[in-house]
Amino acid sequence: MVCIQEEKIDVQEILNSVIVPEAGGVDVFIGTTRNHSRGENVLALSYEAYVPMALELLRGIEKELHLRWNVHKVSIVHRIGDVPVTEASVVIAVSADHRAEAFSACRYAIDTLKKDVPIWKKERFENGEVWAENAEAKLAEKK
Amino acid sequence: MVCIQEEKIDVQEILNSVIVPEAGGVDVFIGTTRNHSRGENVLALSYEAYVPMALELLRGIEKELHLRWNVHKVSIVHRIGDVPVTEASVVIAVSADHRAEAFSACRYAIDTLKKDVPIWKKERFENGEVWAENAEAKLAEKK
Amino acid sequence: MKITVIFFAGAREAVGESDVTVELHENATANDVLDFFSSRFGAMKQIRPYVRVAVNQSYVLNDYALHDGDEVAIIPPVSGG
Amino acid sequence: MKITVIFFAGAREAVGESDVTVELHENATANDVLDFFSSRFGAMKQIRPYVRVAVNQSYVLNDYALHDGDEVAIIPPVSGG
Repeated sequence: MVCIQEEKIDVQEILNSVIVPEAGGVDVFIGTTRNHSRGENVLALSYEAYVPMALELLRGIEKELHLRWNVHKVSIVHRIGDVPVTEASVVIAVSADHRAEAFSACRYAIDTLKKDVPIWKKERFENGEVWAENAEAKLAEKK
Repeated sequence: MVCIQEEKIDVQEILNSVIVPEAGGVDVFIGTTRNHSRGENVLALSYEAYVPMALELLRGIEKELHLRWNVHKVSIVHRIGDVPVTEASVVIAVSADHRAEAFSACRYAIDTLKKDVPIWKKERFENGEVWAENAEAKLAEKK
Repeated sequence: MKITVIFFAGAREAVGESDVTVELHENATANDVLDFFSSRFGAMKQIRPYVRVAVNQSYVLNDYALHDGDEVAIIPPVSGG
Repeated sequence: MKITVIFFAGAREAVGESDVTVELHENATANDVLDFFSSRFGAMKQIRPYVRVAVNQSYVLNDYALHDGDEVAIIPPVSGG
Protein backbone atom coordinates (compact mmCIF):
# COMPACT_ATOMS: atom_id res chain seq x y z
CA MET A 1 0.00 0.00 0.00
CA VAL A 2 1.31 3.44 -0.90
CA CYS A 3 -0.24 6.77 0.00
CA ILE A 4 0.39 10.50 -0.10
CA GLN A 5 -1.74 12.37 2.39
CA GLU A 6 -2.13 15.71 4.12
CA GLU A 7 -3.36 14.16 7.36
CA LYS A 8 -1.06 13.23 10.20
CA ILE A 9 0.36 9.71 9.69
CA ASP A 10 -1.03 7.02 11.99
CA VAL A 11 1.89 4.61 12.53
CA GLN A 12 -0.21 1.96 14.27
CA GLU A 13 -2.55 1.81 11.30
CA ILE A 14 0.41 1.26 8.97
CA LEU A 15 1.74 -1.49 11.23
CA ASN A 16 -1.63 -3.20 11.18
CA SER A 17 -1.52 -3.14 7.39
CA VAL A 18 1.79 -5.06 7.20
CA ILE A 19 1.63 -7.49 10.11
CA VAL A 20 0.40 -10.87 8.90
CA PRO A 21 0.34 -14.20 10.77
CA GLU A 22 3.12 -15.57 8.54
CA ALA A 23 5.57 -12.74 9.21
CA GLY A 24 8.21 -12.89 11.92
CA GLY A 25 9.63 -9.41 11.71
CA VAL A 26 8.69 -5.90 10.67
CA ASP A 27 11.10 -3.05 10.07
CA VAL A 28 9.70 0.46 10.12
CA PHE A 29 11.48 3.64 9.12
CA ILE A 30 10.01 6.92 10.30
CA GLY A 31 11.34 10.21 8.98
CA THR A 32 10.56 13.08 11.33
CA THR A 33 11.04 16.75 10.71
CA ARG A 34 13.97 18.24 12.53
CA ASN A 35 14.20 21.53 14.34
CA HIS A 36 17.53 22.41 12.73
CA SER A 37 19.09 22.44 9.29
CA ARG A 38 22.12 24.18 7.81
CA GLY A 39 22.99 25.30 11.33
CA GLU A 40 19.79 27.28 11.76
CA ASN A 41 16.52 26.78 13.58
CA VAL A 42 13.73 25.54 11.38
CA LEU A 43 10.48 27.36 12.13
CA ALA A 44 8.24 25.43 9.76
CA LEU A 45 8.40 22.77 7.09
CA SER A 46 6.15 22.19 4.17
CA TYR A 47 6.12 19.38 1.61
CA GLU A 48 4.74 19.35 -1.91
CA ALA A 49 4.60 16.48 -4.39
CA TYR A 50 3.99 15.79 -8.05
CA VAL A 51 1.33 13.46 -6.72
CA PRO A 52 0.47 11.13 -9.63
CA MET A 53 4.14 10.58 -10.54
CA ALA A 54 5.16 10.21 -6.89
CA LEU A 55 2.47 7.57 -6.36
CA GLU A 56 3.58 5.76 -9.50
CA LEU A 57 7.20 5.70 -8.28
CA LEU A 58 6.15 4.56 -4.80
CA ARG A 59 4.16 1.71 -6.36
CA GLY A 60 7.31 0.88 -8.35
CA ILE A 61 9.37 0.73 -5.14
CA GLU A 62 6.76 -1.51 -3.51
CA LYS A 63 6.87 -3.86 -6.52
CA GLU A 64 10.68 -3.88 -6.54
CA LEU A 65 10.82 -4.85 -2.86
CA HIS A 66 8.60 -7.84 -3.59
CA LEU A 67 10.81 -8.86 -6.50
CA ARG A 68 14.15 -8.47 -4.76
CA TRP A 69 13.37 -9.61 -1.22
CA ASN A 70 11.15 -12.21 0.32
CA VAL A 71 8.81 -9.71 1.95
CA HIS A 72 5.15 -10.15 2.90
CA LYS A 73 3.72 -6.62 2.92
CA VAL A 74 4.99 -3.12 2.23
CA SER A 75 3.44 0.21 3.23
CA ILE A 76 4.86 3.57 2.22
CA VAL A 77 3.08 6.72 3.35
CA HIS A 78 4.34 10.26 2.74
CA ARG A 79 2.72 13.36 4.18
CA ILE A 80 2.52 16.65 2.27
CA GLY A 81 1.60 20.16 3.37
CA ASP A 82 2.87 21.54 6.69
CA VAL A 83 4.57 19.00 8.93
CA PRO A 84 5.34 20.27 12.44
CA VAL A 85 8.67 19.41 14.06
CA THR A 86 8.73 15.83 15.56
CA GLU A 87 5.82 14.70 13.39
CA ALA A 88 6.40 12.05 10.73
CA SER A 89 6.83 13.13 7.12
CA VAL A 90 7.29 9.55 5.91
CA VAL A 91 6.68 6.06 7.27
CA ILE A 92 7.85 2.89 5.53
CA ALA A 93 6.96 -0.51 6.98
CA VAL A 94 8.06 -3.90 5.63
CA SER A 95 7.13 -7.31 7.01
CA ALA A 96 9.13 -10.44 6.23
CA ASP A 97 9.76 -13.94 7.49
CA HIS A 98 13.28 -12.96 8.47
CA ARG A 99 14.46 -9.68 9.86
CA ALA A 100 17.49 -9.37 7.57
CA GLU A 101 15.14 -9.03 4.61
CA ALA A 102 12.85 -6.58 6.38
CA PHE A 103 15.84 -4.35 7.26
CA SER A 104 17.41 -4.45 3.78
CA ALA A 105 14.17 -3.88 1.92
CA CYS A 106 13.11 -1.01 4.19
CA ARG A 107 16.50 0.66 3.83
CA TYR A 108 16.38 0.31 0.06
CA ALA A 109 12.89 1.83 -0.01
CA ILE A 110 13.81 5.00 1.89
CA ASP A 111 17.08 5.39 -0.04
CA THR A 112 15.22 5.16 -3.36
CA LEU A 113 12.43 7.45 -2.20
CA LYS A 114 14.96 10.12 -1.21
CA LYS A 115 16.75 9.84 -4.54
CA ASP A 116 13.92 9.72 -7.05
CA VAL A 117 10.41 10.36 -5.79
CA PRO A 118 9.20 13.87 -6.81
CA ILE A 119 8.50 15.34 -3.39
CA TRP A 120 10.03 18.57 -2.15
CA LYS A 121 10.47 20.10 1.26
CA LYS A 122 10.61 23.82 1.92
CA GLU A 123 12.36 24.88 5.11
CA ARG A 124 11.42 28.21 6.65
CA PHE A 125 14.03 29.93 8.85
CA GLU A 126 13.96 33.24 10.68
CA ASN A 127 15.77 34.91 7.77
CA GLY A 128 14.06 33.34 4.80
CA GLU A 129 13.17 30.02 3.27
CA VAL A 130 14.81 27.47 1.04
CA TRP A 131 13.94 24.34 -0.93
CA ALA A 132 15.90 21.47 0.58
CA GLU A 133 17.76 19.08 -1.71
CA ASN A 134 18.52 15.50 -0.72
CA ALA A 135 22.18 14.56 -1.11
CA GLU A 136 20.95 11.35 -2.78
CA ALA A 137 19.01 13.35 -5.37
CA LYS A 138 22.08 15.36 -6.32
CA LEU A 139 24.07 12.21 -6.95
CA ALA A 140 21.32 10.89 -9.18
CA GLU A 141 21.72 13.78 -11.61
CA LYS A 142 25.30 12.89 -12.38
CA LYS A 143 24.31 9.54 -13.92
CA MET B 1 14.56 3.00 28.09
CA VAL B 2 14.37 -0.77 28.45
CA CYS B 3 11.43 -2.76 29.74
CA ILE B 4 10.17 -6.32 30.16
CA GLN B 5 6.42 -6.46 30.54
CA GLU B 6 3.44 -8.82 30.44
CA GLU B 7 1.12 -6.22 28.91
CA LYS B 8 0.61 -5.83 25.19
CA ILE B 9 3.28 -3.52 23.73
CA ASP B 10 2.10 -0.06 22.67
CA VAL B 11 4.26 0.86 19.67
CA GLN B 12 3.08 4.47 19.52
CA GLU B 13 4.15 4.99 23.12
CA ILE B 14 7.62 3.65 22.31
CA LEU B 15 7.86 5.93 19.28
CA ASN B 16 6.92 8.90 21.42
CA SER B 17 9.75 7.98 23.78
CA VAL B 18 12.43 8.13 21.07
CA ILE B 19 11.29 10.96 18.78
CA VAL B 20 13.06 14.18 19.72
CA PRO B 21 13.13 17.50 17.85
CA GLU B 22 16.82 16.96 16.94
CA ALA B 23 16.30 13.55 15.32
CA GLY B 24 15.71 13.11 11.62
CA GLY B 25 15.08 9.38 11.45
CA VAL B 26 13.78 6.54 13.56
CA ASP B 27 14.19 2.86 12.81
CA VAL B 28 11.88 0.46 14.57
CA PHE B 29 12.09 -3.33 14.61
CA ILE B 30 9.01 -5.27 15.63
CA GLY B 31 9.21 -9.00 16.22
CA THR B 32 5.80 -10.62 15.90
CA THR B 33 4.86 -14.18 16.74
CA ARG B 34 4.34 -16.37 13.74
CA ASN B 35 1.66 -18.95 13.13
CA HIS B 36 4.14 -21.56 11.92
CA SER B 37 7.47 -23.03 13.02
CA ARG B 38 9.33 -26.21 12.10
CA GLY B 39 6.69 -26.80 9.43
CA GLU B 40 3.86 -27.00 11.95
CA ASN B 41 1.06 -24.71 13.05
CA VAL B 42 1.81 -22.86 16.25
CA LEU B 43 -1.22 -22.83 18.57
CA ALA B 44 0.26 -20.67 21.30
CA LEU B 45 3.48 -19.00 22.33
CA SER B 46 4.76 -18.11 25.72
CA TYR B 47 7.88 -16.22 26.79
CA GLU B 48 9.76 -16.34 30.05
CA ALA B 49 12.80 -14.32 31.11
CA TYR B 50 15.49 -14.24 33.77
CA VAL B 51 14.18 -10.74 34.38
CA PRO B 52 16.94 -8.96 36.35
CA MET B 53 19.72 -10.32 34.14
CA ALA B 54 17.72 -9.67 30.95
CA LEU B 55 17.13 -6.04 32.00
CA GLU B 56 20.83 -5.66 32.81
CA LEU B 57 21.80 -6.96 29.36
CA LEU B 58 19.20 -4.75 27.64
CA ARG B 59 20.61 -1.73 29.48
CA GLY B 60 24.04 -2.84 28.27
CA ILE B 61 22.80 -2.94 24.66
CA GLU B 62 21.27 0.52 25.05
CA LYS B 63 24.59 1.84 26.38
CA GLU B 64 26.57 0.17 23.58
CA LEU B 65 24.34 1.74 20.93
CA HIS B 66 25.08 5.17 22.36
CA LEU B 67 28.82 4.44 22.39
CA ARG B 68 29.09 2.99 18.90
CA TRP B 69 26.57 5.08 16.95
CA ASN B 70 25.47 8.67 17.03
CA VAL B 71 21.97 7.91 18.27
CA HIS B 72 19.60 10.11 20.24
CA LYS B 73 17.29 7.70 22.03
CA VAL B 74 16.87 3.95 22.31
CA SER B 75 13.87 1.98 23.54
CA ILE B 76 13.83 -1.81 23.87
CA VAL B 77 10.68 -3.50 25.15
CA HIS B 78 10.19 -7.28 25.38
CA ARG B 79 6.94 -8.92 26.31
CA ILE B 80 6.76 -12.10 28.41
CA GLY B 81 3.92 -14.51 29.14
CA ASP B 82 1.50 -15.55 26.39
CA VAL B 83 1.85 -13.62 23.13
CA PRO B 84 -0.90 -14.32 20.59
CA VAL B 85 -0.01 -14.70 16.90
CA THR B 86 0.51 -11.30 15.13
CA GLU B 87 1.14 -9.47 18.41
CA ALA B 88 4.57 -8.02 19.11
CA SER B 89 6.96 -9.93 21.35
CA VAL B 90 9.67 -7.30 21.02
CA VAL B 91 9.92 -3.69 19.84
CA ILE B 92 13.22 -1.83 19.41
CA ALA B 93 13.21 1.84 18.38
CA VAL B 94 16.27 3.98 17.71
CA SER B 95 16.30 7.66 16.76
CA ALA B 96 19.29 9.32 15.12
CA ASP B 97 20.26 12.35 13.07
CA HIS B 98 20.88 10.15 10.06
CA ARG B 99 18.99 7.06 9.02
CA ALA B 100 22.10 4.95 8.34
CA GLU B 101 22.93 5.06 12.04
CA ALA B 102 19.36 4.34 13.11
CA PHE B 103 19.24 1.26 10.85
CA SER B 104 22.66 -0.11 11.90
CA ALA B 105 22.11 0.45 15.60
CA CYS B 106 18.62 -1.08 15.55
CA ARG B 107 19.88 -4.11 13.65
CA TYR B 108 22.74 -4.59 16.09
CA ALA B 109 20.33 -4.37 19.03
CA ILE B 110 17.99 -7.11 17.81
CA ASP B 111 20.92 -9.33 16.74
CA THR B 112 22.50 -9.02 20.19
CA LEU B 113 19.20 -9.51 21.99
CA LYS B 114 18.58 -12.75 20.07
CA LYS B 115 22.07 -14.01 20.83
CA ASP B 116 22.52 -13.20 24.50
CA VAL B 117 19.52 -11.91 26.43
CA PRO B 118 18.09 -14.62 28.73
CA ILE B 119 14.56 -14.85 27.37
CA TRP B 120 12.98 -18.07 26.15
CA LYS B 121 10.00 -18.87 23.96
CA LYS B 122 7.94 -22.03 24.25
CA GLU B 123 6.01 -23.04 21.15
CA ARG B 124 2.92 -25.18 21.58
CA PHE B 125 1.86 -27.37 18.63
CA GLU B 126 -0.99 -29.83 18.22
CA ASN B 127 1.35 -32.69 19.13
CA GLY B 128 3.35 -31.20 21.96
CA GLU B 129 5.49 -28.27 22.87
CA VAL B 130 9.11 -27.26 22.54
CA TRP B 131 11.52 -24.59 23.76
CA ALA B 132 12.67 -22.64 20.72
CA GLU B 133 16.38 -21.88 20.31
CA ASN B 134 17.63 -18.92 18.32
CA ALA B 135 20.21 -19.81 15.68
CA GLU B 136 22.23 -16.83 16.95
CA ALA B 137 22.27 -18.27 20.48
CA LYS B 138 23.64 -21.60 19.27
CA LEU B 139 26.50 -19.86 17.51
CA ALA B 140 27.35 -17.98 20.66
CA GLU B 141 28.09 -21.19 22.55
CA LYS B 142 30.87 -22.15 20.22
CA LYS B 143 32.99 -19.15 21.22
CA MET C 1 3.05 20.68 -31.49
CA LYS C 2 1.56 21.70 -28.18
CA ILE C 3 2.86 20.45 -24.87
CA THR C 4 2.03 21.25 -21.27
CA VAL C 5 4.96 22.02 -19.00
CA ILE C 6 4.51 21.80 -15.24
CA PHE C 7 6.92 23.19 -12.67
CA PHE C 8 7.60 22.20 -9.10
CA ALA C 9 9.33 23.70 -6.07
CA GLY C 10 12.25 25.96 -7.08
CA ALA C 11 11.44 25.59 -10.78
CA ARG C 12 7.92 26.89 -10.21
CA GLU C 13 9.30 29.88 -8.35
CA ALA C 14 11.88 30.49 -11.10
CA VAL C 15 9.19 30.66 -13.78
CA GLY C 16 6.42 32.14 -11.65
CA GLU C 17 3.86 29.67 -12.98
CA SER C 18 2.91 26.12 -12.04
CA ASP C 19 2.01 25.13 -15.59
CA VAL C 20 2.37 26.61 -19.05
CA THR C 21 1.30 25.38 -22.49
CA VAL C 22 3.88 25.97 -25.21
CA GLU C 23 3.95 25.52 -28.95
CA LEU C 24 7.16 23.77 -30.09
CA HIS C 25 8.50 22.74 -33.50
CA GLU C 26 8.14 19.11 -34.63
CA ASN C 27 11.03 16.91 -33.39
CA ALA C 28 11.40 19.03 -30.25
CA THR C 29 13.12 17.29 -27.32
CA ALA C 30 13.04 17.69 -23.56
CA ASN C 31 16.17 19.78 -24.02
CA ASP C 32 14.27 22.27 -26.17
CA VAL C 33 11.79 22.79 -23.36
CA LEU C 34 14.67 23.57 -20.98
CA ASP C 35 16.14 25.96 -23.59
CA PHE C 36 12.79 27.67 -24.02
CA PHE C 37 12.40 28.54 -20.33
CA SER C 38 16.09 29.10 -19.56
CA SER C 39 16.26 31.78 -22.25
CA ARG C 40 13.25 33.58 -20.77
CA PHE C 41 13.91 33.22 -17.02
CA GLY C 42 17.32 33.87 -15.46
CA ALA C 43 16.45 31.85 -12.34
CA MET C 44 15.52 28.89 -14.54
CA LYS C 45 18.84 29.13 -16.35
CA GLN C 46 20.62 29.00 -12.98
CA ILE C 47 18.96 25.78 -11.82
CA ARG C 48 18.92 24.12 -15.24
CA PRO C 49 22.05 21.97 -14.60
CA TYR C 50 20.32 20.42 -11.61
CA VAL C 51 16.81 19.68 -12.85
CA ARG C 52 15.53 16.39 -14.25
CA VAL C 53 12.74 16.11 -16.80
CA ALA C 54 9.78 13.73 -16.64
CA VAL C 55 7.44 13.13 -19.54
CA ASN C 56 4.02 11.75 -18.76
CA GLN C 57 5.23 10.97 -15.24
CA SER C 58 8.40 9.06 -16.13
CA TYR C 59 11.93 10.42 -15.97
CA VAL C 60 13.50 10.83 -19.42
CA LEU C 61 16.92 11.81 -20.75
CA ASN C 62 17.21 15.32 -22.14
CA ASP C 63 17.31 14.12 -25.77
CA TYR C 64 13.88 12.46 -25.40
CA ALA C 65 11.70 13.28 -28.43
CA LEU C 66 8.39 14.85 -27.40
CA HIS C 67 4.96 14.22 -28.87
CA ASP C 68 1.97 16.46 -29.22
CA GLY C 69 0.00 16.56 -25.98
CA ASP C 70 2.86 15.37 -23.73
CA GLU C 71 2.96 16.48 -20.11
CA VAL C 72 6.52 17.62 -19.37
CA ALA C 73 7.49 18.12 -15.73
CA ILE C 74 10.52 20.11 -14.59
CA ILE C 75 11.82 18.33 -11.50
CA PRO C 76 14.37 20.10 -9.27
CA PRO C 77 16.46 17.93 -6.92
CA VAL C 78 13.92 16.16 -4.72
CA SER C 79 13.84 16.42 -0.94
CA GLY C 80 11.23 13.94 0.17
CA GLY C 81 11.67 11.63 3.13
CA MET D 1 30.06 -23.09 50.58
CA LYS D 2 26.41 -22.60 49.79
CA ILE D 3 25.22 -21.38 46.42
CA THR D 4 21.78 -20.94 44.90
CA VAL D 5 21.27 -22.43 41.47
CA ILE D 6 18.38 -21.23 39.33
CA PHE D 7 17.10 -22.97 36.21
CA PHE D 8 15.26 -21.65 33.19
CA ALA D 9 13.23 -23.08 30.33
CA GLY D 10 14.48 -26.55 29.31
CA ALA D 11 16.95 -26.67 32.22
CA ARG D 12 14.14 -26.09 34.71
CA GLU D 13 12.16 -28.91 33.15
CA ALA D 14 15.24 -31.18 33.17
CA VAL D 15 15.75 -30.71 36.89
CA GLY D 16 12.11 -30.30 37.88
CA GLU D 17 12.89 -27.28 40.07
CA SER D 18 13.28 -23.59 39.39
CA ASP D 19 15.87 -23.09 42.12
CA VAL D 20 17.94 -25.26 44.42
CA THR D 21 20.46 -24.44 47.12
CA VAL D 22 23.52 -26.69 47.10
CA GLU D 23 26.52 -27.14 49.35
CA LEU D 24 29.76 -27.30 47.35
CA HIS D 25 33.43 -27.75 48.33
CA GLU D 26 35.69 -24.69 48.51
CA ASN D 27 37.24 -23.80 45.11
CA ALA D 28 34.16 -25.11 43.31
CA THR D 29 33.67 -23.76 39.79
CA ALA D 30 30.68 -23.27 37.50
CA ASN D 31 31.70 -26.59 35.98
CA ASP D 32 31.21 -28.35 39.30
CA VAL D 33 27.63 -27.10 39.42
CA LEU D 34 27.00 -28.53 35.97
CA ASP D 35 28.62 -31.84 37.08
CA PHE D 36 26.46 -31.92 40.18
CA PHE D 37 23.17 -31.68 38.30
CA SER D 38 24.22 -33.67 35.21
CA SER D 39 25.11 -36.65 37.39
CA ARG D 40 21.68 -36.56 39.05
CA PHE D 41 19.41 -35.72 36.08
CA GLY D 42 19.71 -37.50 32.72
CA ALA D 43 17.87 -34.69 30.92
CA MET D 44 20.32 -32.17 32.35
CA LYS D 45 23.26 -34.27 31.14
CA GLN D 46 21.74 -34.21 27.63
CA ILE D 47 21.46 -30.42 27.39
CA ARG D 48 24.70 -29.68 29.25
CA PRO D 49 26.79 -29.10 26.08
CA TYR D 50 24.39 -26.32 25.08
CA VAL D 51 23.85 -24.38 28.30
CA ARG D 52 25.67 -21.24 29.42
CA VAL D 53 26.25 -20.29 33.04
CA ALA D 54 25.68 -16.89 34.60
CA VAL D 55 26.90 -15.93 38.05
CA ASN D 56 25.17 -13.03 39.76
CA GLN D 57 23.56 -12.14 36.41
CA SER D 58 26.69 -12.10 34.24
CA TYR D 59 27.77 -14.82 31.85
CA VAL D 60 30.92 -16.63 33.01
CA LEU D 61 33.19 -19.29 31.56
CA ASN D 62 32.81 -22.77 33.00
CA ASP D 63 36.05 -22.54 35.00
CA TYR D 64 34.77 -19.49 36.92
CA ALA D 65 35.55 -19.88 40.66
CA LEU D 66 32.41 -19.54 42.78
CA HIS D 67 32.01 -17.76 46.08
CA ASP D 68 29.73 -18.43 49.01
CA GLY D 69 26.29 -16.95 48.38
CA ASP D 70 26.64 -16.72 44.58
CA GLU D 71 23.54 -16.97 42.44
CA VAL D 72 24.30 -19.36 39.59
CA ALA D 73 21.89 -19.47 36.66
CA ILE D 74 21.73 -22.30 34.14
CA ILE D 75 20.88 -20.67 30.79
CA PRO D 76 19.77 -22.89 27.90
CA PRO D 77 20.07 -21.42 24.36
CA VAL D 78 17.95 -18.29 24.43
CA SER D 79 15.01 -17.66 22.10
CA GLY D 80 13.94 -14.09 22.77
CA GLY D 81 13.03 -11.66 20.05
